[in-house]
Amino acid sequence: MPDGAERLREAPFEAPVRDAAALESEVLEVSLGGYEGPLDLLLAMARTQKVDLRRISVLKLAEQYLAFVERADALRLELAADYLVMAAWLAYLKSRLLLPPPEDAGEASAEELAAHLAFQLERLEAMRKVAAELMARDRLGRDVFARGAPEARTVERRTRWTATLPELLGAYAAIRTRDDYRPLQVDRSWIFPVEEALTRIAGLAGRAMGWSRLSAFLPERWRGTPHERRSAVASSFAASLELVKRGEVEIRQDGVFAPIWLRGRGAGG
Amino acid sequence: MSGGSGTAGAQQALFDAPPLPEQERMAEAILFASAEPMTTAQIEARLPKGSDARAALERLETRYEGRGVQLRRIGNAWAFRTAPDLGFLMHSEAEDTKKLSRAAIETLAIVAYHQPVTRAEIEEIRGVSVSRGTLDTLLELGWIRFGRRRDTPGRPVTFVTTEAFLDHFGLSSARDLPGLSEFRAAGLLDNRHIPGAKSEEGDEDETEDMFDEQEAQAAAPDAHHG
Amino acid sequence: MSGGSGTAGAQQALFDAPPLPEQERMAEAILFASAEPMTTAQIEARLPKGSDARAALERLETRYEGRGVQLRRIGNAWAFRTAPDLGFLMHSEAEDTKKLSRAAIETLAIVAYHQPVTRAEIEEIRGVSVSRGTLDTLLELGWIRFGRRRDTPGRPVTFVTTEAFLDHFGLSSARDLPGLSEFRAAGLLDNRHIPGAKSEEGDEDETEDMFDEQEAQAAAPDAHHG
Repeated sequence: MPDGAERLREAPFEAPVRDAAALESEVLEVSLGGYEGPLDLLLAMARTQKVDLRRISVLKLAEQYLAFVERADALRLELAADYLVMAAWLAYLKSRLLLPPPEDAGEASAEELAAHLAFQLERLEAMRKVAAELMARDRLGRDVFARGAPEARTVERRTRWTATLPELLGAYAAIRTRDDYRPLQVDRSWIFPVEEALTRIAGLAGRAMGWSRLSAFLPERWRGTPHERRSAVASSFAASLELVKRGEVEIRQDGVFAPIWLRGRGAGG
Repeated sequence: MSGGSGTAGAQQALFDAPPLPEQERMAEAILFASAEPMTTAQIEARLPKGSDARAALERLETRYEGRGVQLRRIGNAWAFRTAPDLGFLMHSEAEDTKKLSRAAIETLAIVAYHQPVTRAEIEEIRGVSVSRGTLDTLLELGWIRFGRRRDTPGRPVTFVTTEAFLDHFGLSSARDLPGLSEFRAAGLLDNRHIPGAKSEEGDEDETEDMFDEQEAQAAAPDAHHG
Repeated sequence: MSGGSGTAGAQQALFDAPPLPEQERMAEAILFASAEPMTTAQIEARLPKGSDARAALERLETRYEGRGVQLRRIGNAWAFRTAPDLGFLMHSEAEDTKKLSRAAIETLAIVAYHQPVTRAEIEEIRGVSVSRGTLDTLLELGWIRFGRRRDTPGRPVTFVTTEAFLDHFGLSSARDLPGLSEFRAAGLLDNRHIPGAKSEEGDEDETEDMFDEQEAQAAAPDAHHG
């Protein structure tokens, strides 16, 4: 009857096990959608071993998991990164379990690592179980009830102001992130618009007689701070290219990083 | 709910009806949880078949005689009511609960996170002016109080939160207030991708640090950026 | 209030406090009128001076034992609730309970059994990151709240269960959670780390202090995980 418990119980792994091969394909047929992460998948696989989680064969489990990942790969199932991380770790663990222990005593032994994985699975399963039990308890508003008609008291009217912590936090978070969502231009008022540069250079170049440096076309106001200047140069250069395209000006540069020169075509001759 | 088969109707009904003390318990629970007074018929309809609601209710009425709560007949219906002689105990609970206004919650949150904070700073952070009434409400509630004056020109008064504030929000200290990434983690914040977020353009000085800004603000409360 | 001279203070108090059975009636009336649990202190504040709320409540608890309505302890608070075995009579009262996701249910259980617990620990136990909305839902239901910060590097915030949680699930204290001592004995509640790994907090992303974090936030609003 409890929705939560039911959902937990209908975890897709109650299927009886026949032999390893059948089991493998059976598990592999289940789509990843049903799992909540690699540990959940491992727990599901561990259940198919039908032994106490403390006596589980971690080596077998690792093989089962790696086979799953291989199969998913063959089927071009997209596996989330955590599944792949777990696969890499299990592959490492498997090799450690199969190979003789290294000389270096500093590292944790393969057995310790395997025991930790078994511990994690056992702990997750314990939490699953109590979660289901919790949901199946007699719950307020479903099995147990409060006074249906709390008695209205009308004598002395005082106002009690309430606010909850989530409201408080939410309000603060909203204030503190408001600026993050501001439209970009608010922050970029120092950008010299290309349109403005276009008008400016078209006007000036039309009047200028010979070659002038591009920098000479920068507006006075935009020569102050480095980033203002940078913006003005970039916009003016973009504008000059546009004017070249239109056939109104010519530009030249005598070498890499050399000054850029510009003259109006009408004036040049 | 009862899993009996339908064959032996009358017998079944007799068999189903629990003993009278149990019926009394049932009527007690039903009436307690009901938002409205209930008639004998309504209660009987909720009891197992074959129950005698009238008898159960009369037993219940006797049981509650002289208690702090009594079973009362209201017209042809029944309801639990506080004993009339104890009405005086109910007086102090006559309160309306009202939600704090958005302005008040925001102001409170800013005080909590930035304390000690001046009114000018609160306005700077909220981006709107803070009305006298908002601060008054919070002061009256006992959730904020005046702190030390700031050692800056004008010596503005600051606001800080109180014990009562920690109490109401179930916090053990103002340091226990969660940070922004914890809001996000808890889903209290929209995790929209933030447009224009500047990340590693290290040499740019375009990123205004809120706190520098506030310090500047505190030092010269009149300074404003056009 | 007291008309007597100051000398007979103690006597005055004794005189004011009604006999215990009367205090019991009063506590009964006060609690019956409230749908929400009330703490012993709240009840005592409503009783005449010199009353012993605790003693009155304990008498009341005994009186309602086995009744259709029972006095229940919920943390430090008390409330009348219908007897759980009569739930089947109450279908018409039952509210539609919001269906919780499996992630939310498991997270709730983890908070209950491991409290105070950090988000990183919840993720460690479930083996997946806690999705947005999971903690949010539980916070909104009022079943969990922010607890003290952990005194480890980064001072991560912790989560604990609330009184509303106890009330909802019919527990008088978090210590009464079924299986708790067995789990503890089996070491399942230990905070074990993977052997040979650096200590957990070191590779946490929750390492920023609340205030530092805000600075980081202001400086690089992008620096959170998507």
